[in-house]
Amino acid sequence: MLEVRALNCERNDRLLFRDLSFTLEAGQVLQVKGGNGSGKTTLLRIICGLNDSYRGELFWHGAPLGEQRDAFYAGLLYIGHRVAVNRVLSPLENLRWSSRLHHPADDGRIRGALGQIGLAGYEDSPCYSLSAGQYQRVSLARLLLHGGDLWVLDEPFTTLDTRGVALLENLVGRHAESGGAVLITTHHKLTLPGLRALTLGVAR
Amino acid sequence: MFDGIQFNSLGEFLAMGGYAFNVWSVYALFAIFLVANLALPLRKRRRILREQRRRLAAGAGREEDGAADRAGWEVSRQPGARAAGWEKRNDEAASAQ
Amino acid sequence: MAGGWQWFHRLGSPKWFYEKTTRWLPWLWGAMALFLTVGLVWALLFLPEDYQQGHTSRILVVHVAVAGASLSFFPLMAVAGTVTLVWRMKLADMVARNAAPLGAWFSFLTLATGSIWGSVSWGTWWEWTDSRLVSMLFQFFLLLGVISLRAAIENTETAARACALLSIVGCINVVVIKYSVDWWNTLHQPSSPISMEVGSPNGPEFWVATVVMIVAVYLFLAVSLILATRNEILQRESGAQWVRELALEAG
Amino acid sequence: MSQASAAAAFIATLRRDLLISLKRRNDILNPFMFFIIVVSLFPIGVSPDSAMLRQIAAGVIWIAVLLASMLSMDGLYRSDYEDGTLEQLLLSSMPLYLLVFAKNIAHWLVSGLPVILVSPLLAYMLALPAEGYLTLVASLLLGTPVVGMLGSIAVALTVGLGSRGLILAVITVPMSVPVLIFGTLAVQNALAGGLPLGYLALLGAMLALTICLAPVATAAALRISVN
Repeated sequence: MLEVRALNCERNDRLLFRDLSFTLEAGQVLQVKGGNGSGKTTLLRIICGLNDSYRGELFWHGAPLGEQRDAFYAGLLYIGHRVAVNRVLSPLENLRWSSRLHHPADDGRIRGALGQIGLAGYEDSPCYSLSAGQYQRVSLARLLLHGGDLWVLDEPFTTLDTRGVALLENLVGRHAESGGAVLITTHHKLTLPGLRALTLGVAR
Repeated sequence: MFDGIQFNSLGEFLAMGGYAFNVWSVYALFAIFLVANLALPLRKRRRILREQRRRLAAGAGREEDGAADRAGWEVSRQPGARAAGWEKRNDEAASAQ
Repeated sequence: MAGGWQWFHRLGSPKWFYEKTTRWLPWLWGAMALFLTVGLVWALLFLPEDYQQGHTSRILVVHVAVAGASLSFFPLMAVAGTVTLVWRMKLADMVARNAAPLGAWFSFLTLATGSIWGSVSWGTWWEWTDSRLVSMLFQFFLLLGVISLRAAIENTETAARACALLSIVGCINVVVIKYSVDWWNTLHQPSSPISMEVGSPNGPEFWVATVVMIVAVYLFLAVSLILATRNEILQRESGAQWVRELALEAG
Repeated sequence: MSQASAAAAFIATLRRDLLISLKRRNDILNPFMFFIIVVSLFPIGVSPDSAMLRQIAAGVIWIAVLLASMLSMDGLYRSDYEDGTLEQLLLSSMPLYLLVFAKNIAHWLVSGLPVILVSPLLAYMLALPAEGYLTLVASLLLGTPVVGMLGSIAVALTVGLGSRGLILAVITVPMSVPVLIFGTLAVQNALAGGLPLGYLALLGAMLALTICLAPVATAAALRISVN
């Protein structure tokens, strides 16, 4: 599905990774590991096209990614560590908007997804009144709503409680099983079938 | 060729027909402008090269070390992952709602 | 990513530029010195007294030359900006980065000399009804905007692209400002008793002197910009082997 | 699952931004109050003489509009940048041009339109003759979106900066000069008894040009800033 070939990235004159190559096929989960500053987030942002100070090639379904941005974005679901949830809007209003950018969903489905993610009863309260974990869960509801073949998740576990962690791990597992692919950065120990790990910042 | 000169004396030249201040201030500004924008880059160049030499003398090649050696990476398969690990958690999460 | 353009990148590599300009610079210096000397001597000594403006026409030789060169900065920065945005050429940004302050100096000098000339011809140091000075003032402001944007962004590459975009927008804007100020000006015809019939001295001698001065100023622009760009190259490429060797040689 | 359409994304973005503005009323109200206060300073600072005020009325209102829009624009993309919404905008398969344009329209509706609606009242207080009202409002209707969209480029360029200071104003104000010129000329022309259609047409042309180009530049600027 996604192939990364000979990726080089420099930040502030420091080489983050050299000749990084890997592939991510349907049904696979790849956990990106590495210490702080090893370039995990940078790698994810490069793949998503949010950062273009790199050398190397990216392929999406076998063809160069740069030539089919729209198709790639239609199949991409990215949750950065800034989770794109507006604080003055309610979870429902946030998801109404973001689903229009991906796969339109009616209010019933959105409420259903919010219930599934553990936010039943909070659909209409402004997001600033939610706890940090609940706030993060709003973004996780997008995983249920927006479809997308490739999930790119940057530190999605940071503020979640154990139940939230289990829920997300479950979502990731199910997505892989149904033919999706997941690229995830976390320090959390994942227990998933066929999990692979990419460790950055290894001494050569 | 000096026939073409428009002034009969140095004093006349400096007086500029009564517009000495205007004419000479423009030419003075122009001269300062030219000299400044040529001299300052040249001075900066000398400073840059001097700093570069000092840096080289202080620690020849030290920048090279440490810059690239943590740019490695490895892909590994995690054997420890249980096959149905996530399914069980699914039930837990659902019952916890 | 853009494999087909690699020759272009090589062409625009800082090292290539540095080596080429090392060869060009003596010639440019020489030409600049020649034209500047001829232009200055001509303008100060040989230019006949204008029948209307007397010796103040000598001011105009400098003013017109500097003003003409000032107008080339936004187009220059817009072209460099396009190259930066499309081809990611570092060299283009190094030129653009140094062009902005130099352009601001040029604009300022244009305003200053224009104002000094105006103090004789118009009887006032600043005249809003002269549309050229007014548009130059706004070009000056826009250049200051580019400079302050550059200063505000820490990341070199982000700053390069942001300033590139602003230069392109600014270039379009300068043209629109120029025409709208001209228009505005025609509607605010002088109502004061000061004669605005300025015109430029029309003698052929004046124009020959001015053309020589224009060439001199453009050569100066080139030399100054090249010197500043070479400094930029030395700073940004300070880790490269050829810069180290150069530093040692120069010492 | 139905496919998302560009039109739906456009409308959803417009609605979202309007909703946010509605919930953060102070962000709209403060620039609006600033506008009124600035205008009311002129009679005190310049002269209360209505003959004098009449001459400067159009210019005063236009300048106050420019200043107020600088103030309201500052937050245009800030919260979106901080909470990661901008990243989602860039990663959408929808044309970024449309999404940016939707945000610009929403911003104009909440910051430009109220100012325009209240401008006749302020024009009256500045003793602008009645012939000028219609032209003033028309020129503001055509000119303020241009100012807003030009400002949007500058905001997008500076959105990631910690210390923005007055950089936004330094960049945007000179760029707004043509709009100021034709806006005030139109009113003066109307006061002189002319039919200022020519100036309004020029403002309209500027608006058309800005609609075509400014969101493209803003989109590019957002990509640069998020990078």
